[in-house]
Amino acid sequence: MSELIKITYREALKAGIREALLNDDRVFLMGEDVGRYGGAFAVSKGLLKEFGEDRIMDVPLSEAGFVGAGIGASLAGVKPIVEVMTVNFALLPMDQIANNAATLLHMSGGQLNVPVVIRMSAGIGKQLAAQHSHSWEPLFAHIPGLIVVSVGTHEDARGMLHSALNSPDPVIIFEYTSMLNMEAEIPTDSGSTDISRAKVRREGKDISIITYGIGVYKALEAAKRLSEKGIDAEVIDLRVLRPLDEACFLKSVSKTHRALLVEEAWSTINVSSEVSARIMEKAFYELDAPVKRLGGIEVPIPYPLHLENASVPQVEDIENAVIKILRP
Amino acid sequence: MSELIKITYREALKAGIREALLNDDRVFLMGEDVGRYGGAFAVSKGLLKEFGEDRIMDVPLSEAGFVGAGIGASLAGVKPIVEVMTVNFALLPMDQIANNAATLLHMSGGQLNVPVVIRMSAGIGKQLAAQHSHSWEPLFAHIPGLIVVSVGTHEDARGMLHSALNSPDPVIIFEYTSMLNMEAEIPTDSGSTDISRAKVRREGKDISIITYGIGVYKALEAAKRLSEKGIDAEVIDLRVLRPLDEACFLKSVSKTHRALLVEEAWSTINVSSEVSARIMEKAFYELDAPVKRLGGIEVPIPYPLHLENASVPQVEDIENAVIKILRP
Amino acid sequence: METKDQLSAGKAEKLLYQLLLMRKFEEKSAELYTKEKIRGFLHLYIGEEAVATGVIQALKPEDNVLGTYREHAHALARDVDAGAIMAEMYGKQEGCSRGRGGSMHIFDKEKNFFGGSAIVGGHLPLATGMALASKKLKKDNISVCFFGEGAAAEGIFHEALNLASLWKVPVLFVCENNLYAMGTALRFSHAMQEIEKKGQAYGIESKAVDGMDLLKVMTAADKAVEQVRSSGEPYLLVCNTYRFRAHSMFDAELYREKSEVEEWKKRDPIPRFRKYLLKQNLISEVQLQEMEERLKAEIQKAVDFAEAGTWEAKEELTRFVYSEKPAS
Amino acid sequence: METKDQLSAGKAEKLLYQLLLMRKFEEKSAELYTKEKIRGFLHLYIGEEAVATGVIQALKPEDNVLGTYREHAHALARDVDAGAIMAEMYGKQEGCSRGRGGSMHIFDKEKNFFGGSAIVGGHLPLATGMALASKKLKKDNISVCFFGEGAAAEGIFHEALNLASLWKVPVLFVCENNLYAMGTALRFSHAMQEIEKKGQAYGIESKAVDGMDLLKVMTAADKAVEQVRSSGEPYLLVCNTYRFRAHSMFDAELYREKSEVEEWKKRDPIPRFRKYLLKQNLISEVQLQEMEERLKAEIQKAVDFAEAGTWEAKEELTRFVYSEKPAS
Ligand SMILES: Cc1ncc(C[n+]2csc(CCOP(=O)(O)OP(=O)(O)O)c2C)c(N)n1
Ligand SMILES: Cc1ncc(C[n+]2csc(CCOP(=O)(O)OP(=O)(O)O)c2C)c(N)n1
Ligand SMILES: [Mg+2]
Ligand SMILES: [Mg+2]
Repeated sequence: MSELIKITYREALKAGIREALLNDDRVFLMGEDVGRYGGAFAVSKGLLKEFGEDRIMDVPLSEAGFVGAGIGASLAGVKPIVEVMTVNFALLPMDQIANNAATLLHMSGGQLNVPVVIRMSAGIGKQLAAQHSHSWEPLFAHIPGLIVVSVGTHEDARGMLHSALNSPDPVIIFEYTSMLNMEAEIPTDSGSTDISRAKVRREGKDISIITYGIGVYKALEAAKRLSEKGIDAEVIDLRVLRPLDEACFLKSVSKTHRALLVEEAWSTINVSSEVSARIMEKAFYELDAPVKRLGGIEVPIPYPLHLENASVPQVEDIENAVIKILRP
Repeated sequence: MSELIKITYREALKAGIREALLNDDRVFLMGEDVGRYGGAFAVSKGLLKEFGEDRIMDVPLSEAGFVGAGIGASLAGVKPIVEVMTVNFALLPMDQIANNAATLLHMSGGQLNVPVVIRMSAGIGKQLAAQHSHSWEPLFAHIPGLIVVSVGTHEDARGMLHSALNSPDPVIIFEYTSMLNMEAEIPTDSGSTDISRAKVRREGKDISIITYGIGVYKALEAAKRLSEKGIDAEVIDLRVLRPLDEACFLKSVSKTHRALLVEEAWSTINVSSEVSARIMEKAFYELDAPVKRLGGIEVPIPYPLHLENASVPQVEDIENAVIKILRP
Repeated sequence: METKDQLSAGKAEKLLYQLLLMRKFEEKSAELYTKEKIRGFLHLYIGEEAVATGVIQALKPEDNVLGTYREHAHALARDVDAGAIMAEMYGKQEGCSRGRGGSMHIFDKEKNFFGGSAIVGGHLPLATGMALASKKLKKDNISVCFFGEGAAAEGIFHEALNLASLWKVPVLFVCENNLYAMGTALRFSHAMQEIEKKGQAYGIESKAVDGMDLLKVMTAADKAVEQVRSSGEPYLLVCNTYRFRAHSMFDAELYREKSEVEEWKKRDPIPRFRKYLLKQNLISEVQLQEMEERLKAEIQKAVDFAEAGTWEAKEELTRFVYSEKPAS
Repeated sequence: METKDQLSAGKAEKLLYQLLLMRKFEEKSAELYTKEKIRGFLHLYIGEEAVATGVIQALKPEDNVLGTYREHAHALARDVDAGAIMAEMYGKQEGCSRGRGGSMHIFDKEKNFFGGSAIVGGHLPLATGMALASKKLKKDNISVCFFGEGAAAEGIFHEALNLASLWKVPVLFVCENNLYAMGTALRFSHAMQEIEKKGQAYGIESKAVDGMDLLKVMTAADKAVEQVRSSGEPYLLVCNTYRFRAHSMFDAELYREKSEVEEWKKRDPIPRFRKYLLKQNLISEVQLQEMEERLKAEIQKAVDFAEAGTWEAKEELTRFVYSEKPAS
């Protein structure tokens, strides 16, 4: 019988890592400051003490090197969870991810699996300015051979890693710094995440709000407010950004006939662009109104709070955009 | 009075570089094997002899380093043309491009210009397999602060660099290996390219084929064949992939009411996704049929010719797709 | 005029003032951080002041200075206005980077102060490139790049130093070896821990100096700068130092013993230098007291300036993504 | 059983056969390239055969071998079937990588031969990671990574070696210093040109050896391999060698004098080794003749195998992007 527990997003992530380490001796966590420092965001705090240096490996500043080493290790029979402290540093190992992790299986004609898991913290929300506030999910989701997932809820924070480690192919996990302290109630037995499926987080009939990551709770909050105005929004958490679960959102749009796409990544060439294009191609005749997008403003994120907030869609923006679509 | 000359794409590129070097003493070309080797694809062959080592600088294998150095040099008053031999190696300097070149102007509150020009050869077509056949324009075009252009014609091969060097902001130029030996006639006085505008390469009334890079000649060829079948296609060369000249393609779609988007980059989250989404948002009610996309198949490019060819849209595919849209 | 080993009273006073200004400015910043006037990441330089002071005093105004995200002291040493720095940390548009950058992105073009960089090591090739520009333009200014010992593990360190040495350009690399990269001790960052020996791998002359002793840093820096300027070739100066405070304001300092910190505090460069000046009669107690007053006033003025500063209008959000061309 | 300095006749013959097979296999490949049977990039190892042969003979079958895009010889030394390699270069599905990889991507998991990598230096951290896996799994196999002196300028070299040394993992880095990286001579790649001294920067034991002399390479490799295996720590072996042919089939060799090549050809490792064997009576003229026949036959067999190979169906294009899970 399932009970509810109150848990922060950070605790949920840590629980996921701990379980993975307990489940399988071949699993280890490596990354900058995951051990002695306790994790840049305290996600792995305490794990070094519990599991020791062989399982919780601090690595020097050398993202390309240690991500590459994680890929190599995974080729050779162990199961690394590689933490890139934040997505802001993830362009440094991007060649390793795109040209090795995503490609070895194919180039070898199916011989070599790369079951590496790469976690990184992403998104804005802490006034960290231009070089530390990136939402680069679209860059990774462009690359075939990768499985790219985004952790938009507490359930997934706990359940994502387990599934990722079971994948024979490389998985990139995006977690969100600004959600770490958020609390939520989740069932004790919420189990592992299905990393092949998007998820309807709220059913509704008037419009589909399609989002991921930080967008999920924002969209749910907007949906709540909208319901007070008599608008019944469906909220879809894409969750898997590659390969996209298009069946899920096409079905939703075929029911609601309207869609608003929400994400924090810069607007041009992002996940929403793709979702919109697929709706265009595959559900055009279902639409009662053009699909609209609310994406990140195209600017290196500025430091001051008011400008930072203005750089990404907020709950009110979602609310207003929905109203504008439904009551033009 | 304008005459026509016959020129290969390679010669046109070289002419552009030569003129830039002649025009301005502060301009220099740096890259792997641009000098003594003569350029990996012989584009810069002979320039070392003509301009000397200070203007044509061979650099060691260290893409992040020399692209970063080019950015630094451009901050300090010279005008580097940095050649990254091919886009396949461009993830190595991507942090430099995204976090420095694209960001310094903003982070410094408008104080620092980064007038660097970065050229790279891109695309498939030489059976170079998975690690050497990338079409990564979408990755760069996602990043605000960059101007991202694509050289789809011989005119632009000669005229692009001049405009890029006049830009106060960083310009990334994509050239195409598989076009190097192609000949075409261009006016002797074709002049410099407008890097803020897309270009209608063929006027037509039935459908807009929107593309860039290698797609341009393919689309023109398809349009020619289609005209024999009574279909009058307009061909748009996006040319500037960031910031997109949406006025151009929206106008075209408002005229033709149908669009096919063609590109070689992997289909998910590419330039076409964005174009489709913008048409959805801004010209939905103009459409007589859903916008369709023909993109790269989502696979690391395989080596054998028949599979390589099957990985990207070919002239016949464009032709068939247009017919399918117009005569469903 | 003073010789290298003999300080004039005027210079002595100026240096001590500078050290104290750095210290007190940062103490004030920490206080303002807890009051949430300053947000984002705040990295204090407390304990390391002799390094920035000793090196920058050796420079001419036209030399270029590049720092990390721990760069308040460098900016102050470079005579960037304390009020403009404080306003920057407040996020006000009167800040030196218009408030867009915050603590990690201090820029002042007039002072040839080029940041403020938050991707560890990412600024190293910029320095090489700026020095390349000096060489090409036949200027006799040099570029100085400060970075941590942690950064030396990044591949970009290897590339930037090799390029600088190959090209023979006037750049001084200053490694601030404070023994930790966040929570990662030197021995976990580098297999070979004498950073100064790494210069040999690039044929770069290198030297280590006690970074807790201003006079020693000055002597070493004077020599290094003079050599870089006269030879036009790079130099690596390693300053062994220690940070007394946490890595940033989010750091429980689990990775080191309090006693270790206390041990190092005994070597605090500021009391040491003050004592020396008193002993040498280069300063009097009266002057010291007067200095306290001036310091207090300057810091108060800076805070007042920041407090009185204004928020940039939201409507300006997308400025400085691209250059604003003069309306010609 | 032979000692280190005394070859058995059996082993001597096997080694000579291997050298000759490499040479003739590649000469045949060049011929087939001009006939357009082989396409894409083809990088020949001719002149450098003593390196791959000398190092790989020192290994056990369970050791991991990683090569570059110039890896035919390494694959042959590793007993990858010549027919499977040739079929791979034809792009036939009977190729060792199913034809998907071509010349630059030879893989044979059963032989622990891990490519075939075309991003210069990109495989270095994979080797470190594979060695890490060996350590974690308490296996006593080692990993061996071949790379060029050009690759040593890449940042990833710095990171991969530092990590290997910090982690104390059993990896042998073999630098094939053939004096050129494409057209860039060693002195233009490295400010400090004794690659073996670079190991010191990582605390890695390093040695240089005459790579044109098989016996010397064998002695050095035996020692290096033995040391890596017994200590579990990395080692850097620099083999000074020369490529007799162009960098690839697209190379006019403008960057070096013909006379230099001729000088080096005098040190051709194959005649040298043959002469030695004859002198030591380790082989007879009769055996040599018989060997010629066997070689001819093996190469003919390989070509026949490739010719008889089949093209993978176009319908299979998107296989091996993700793993094919057993239909459970
Ligand atoms: C590429 C990159 N990786 C990781 C980080 C996170 N980070 C910020 S500072 C830091 C430690 C840097 O140490 P060091 O270079 O020694 O400089 P210090 O902070 O000690 O002055 C780390 C890991 C970063 N900002 N950039
Ligand atoms: C990252 C990267 N940059 C550039 C290239 C193009 N390239 C292929 S081989 C090569 C030279 C490599 O030289 P070296 O490492 O000495 O190996 P060699 O070819 O001499 O065996 C270059 C520049 C590449 N494949 N990868
Ligand atoms: Mg440090
Ligand atoms: Mg070489």
